[in-house]
Amino acid sequence: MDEPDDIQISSETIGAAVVVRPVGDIDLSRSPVLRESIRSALSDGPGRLVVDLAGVDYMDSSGVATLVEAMQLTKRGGHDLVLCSLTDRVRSIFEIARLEQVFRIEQDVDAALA
Amino acid sequence: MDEPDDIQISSETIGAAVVVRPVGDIDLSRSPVLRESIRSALSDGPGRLVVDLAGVDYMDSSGVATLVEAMQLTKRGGHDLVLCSLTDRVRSIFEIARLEQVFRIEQDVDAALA
Amino acid sequence: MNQPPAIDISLRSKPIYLAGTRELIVGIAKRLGFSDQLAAQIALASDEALANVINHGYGRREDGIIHVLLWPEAEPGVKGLRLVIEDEGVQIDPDKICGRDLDDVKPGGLGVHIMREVMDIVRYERRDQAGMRLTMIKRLPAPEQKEAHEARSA
Amino acid sequence: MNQPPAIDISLRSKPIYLAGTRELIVGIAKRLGFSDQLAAQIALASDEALANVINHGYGRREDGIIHVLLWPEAEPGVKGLRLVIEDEGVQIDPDKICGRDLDDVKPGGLGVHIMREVMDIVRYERRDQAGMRLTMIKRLPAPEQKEAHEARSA
Ligand SMILES: Nc1ncnc2c1ncn2[C@@H]1O[C@H](COP(=O)(O)OP(=O)(O)O)[C@@H](O)[C@H]1O
Ligand SMILES: Nc1ncnc2c1ncn2[C@@H]1O[C@H](COP(=O)(O)OP(=O)(O)O)[C@@H](O)[C@H]1O
Repeated sequence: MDEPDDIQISSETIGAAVVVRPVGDIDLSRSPVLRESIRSALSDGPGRLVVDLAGVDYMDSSGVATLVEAMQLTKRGGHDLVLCSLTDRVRSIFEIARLEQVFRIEQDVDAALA
Repeated sequence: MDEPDDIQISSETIGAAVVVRPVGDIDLSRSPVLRESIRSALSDGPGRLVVDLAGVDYMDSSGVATLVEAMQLTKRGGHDLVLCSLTDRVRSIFEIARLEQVFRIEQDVDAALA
Repeated sequence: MNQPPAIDISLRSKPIYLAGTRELIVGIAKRLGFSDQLAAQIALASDEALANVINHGYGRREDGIIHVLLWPEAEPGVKGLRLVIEDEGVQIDPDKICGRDLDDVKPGGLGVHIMREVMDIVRYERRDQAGMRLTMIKRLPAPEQKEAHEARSA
Repeated sequence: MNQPPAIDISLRSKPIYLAGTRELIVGIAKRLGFSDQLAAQIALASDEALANVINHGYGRREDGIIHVLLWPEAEPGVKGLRLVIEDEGVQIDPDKICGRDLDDVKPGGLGVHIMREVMDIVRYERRDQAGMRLTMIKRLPAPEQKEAHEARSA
């Protein structure tokens, strides 16, 4: 049977940047949806990809893997990736995976676009 | 083994009223704690008992039963009981049980004390 | 419905396990497309049913066993959630399981009302060996209805 | 630890059931006295373990069966949570189950690190018939430590 997957991902172009905003838990059942949104945002060739995580209360390593992949894709294209607005829980998984230094992580969207 | 029960219930005397403030889910494992707090608040013989439910996101029928009992106890003592600051979820169980009209329910503590 | 359940939980009849069990049911119901409000109501109905098993089926004994079985369909081909709760406690005539008169305000007697109000189907039966089986079914409202529900909760 | 588990969940190896299962684990961990932050981390570790069973044990097949067993003690007389995850999927040498080098940044390879970082004990073994058994234990920190954790999360 088909289960609906209720994660919502919007994406918005601001100047040369695209901001992708997933809302909901990102786990094994949802990270493929995030992956698709990021790929389609990148297909427009933006200068910068911002992933705004304010609406994400939970992320597991499949979500982190999706973001690591996005970082590699943006680098390869000569663009950059900025994450912003991490909730405490999401921040803690980046810490455990020792990725806080690997990603550029900003407080909010304004800082991410600056 | 002993399990801690992490519901927190504070109680505060304001004029002739006592305000009881449970924080946490109220279900079968917690309603006995609420019952005890209400009984001890009533033992001081306050003119009014206010139960402030702002911190309660979930309540089942054992919690409602505890409040119905409290209403009976206060009435018997010639006092009154006011509930306030119900979250949407908690309000909906009062509606299903058709008790919204039976209890005096106020928007916030100020209204409950007025 | 001879398919095995998608999820099958066995728990001891202790009140402290109710919170986790209803969180699981909320989580599953949401993934099946129920609104937050309906998912919370389904969890409430389940919680009431489990509390009754603890209180009445096992007379508050904490070493009883309760089985909760979940199927991700109301019935084959119909979106929704089917939930079966089985115990090994006292058996009772299913017709005797009913709540109090709602106009006769007193503590207790609300659980069964809540279950019937929330769920589309609530059916008790005696199990073959011991204890009771409760089947509860909630169909997924059509999208329009679902939105109406959500609007109400907003 | 020959006592039967307090809670025993069997679920199909479908990603949509992970959310409900981790909500249950959060709910139980909190009632056992873990702080919100630790309960969330325990659920994360469990989620990673379950995702690995789905991905590696069952190669993404959705009809596999996964058993999650929970005991409300780290070991007899020691407060905490003991969690066992059993599958009927592929068997692998437990020593081969390890994450990637954390300095070699690439997608994947983080799940096992997270489990080991969060839990006090993480132990894989082959089951007798088929599949793997994972035992994870988290002891309840002493109250001082617990508060320190909560302060950090605030
Ligand atoms: N699982 C059960 N086993 C035996 N009797 C039950 C069970 N569930 C409900 N009952 C009976 O149905 C009555 C109504 O239940 P309920 O509406 O939940 O109110 P309460 O539990 O507060 O009495 C109970 O008082 C009990 O007699
Ligand atoms: N349940 C399991 N069954 C078989 N192999 C496993 C299992 N769990 C983990 N593994 C092995 O351990 C490796 C590391 O797992 P993990 O750190 O979670 O990273 P990832 O799943 O992203 O590869 C996996 O790539 C896999 O080879």
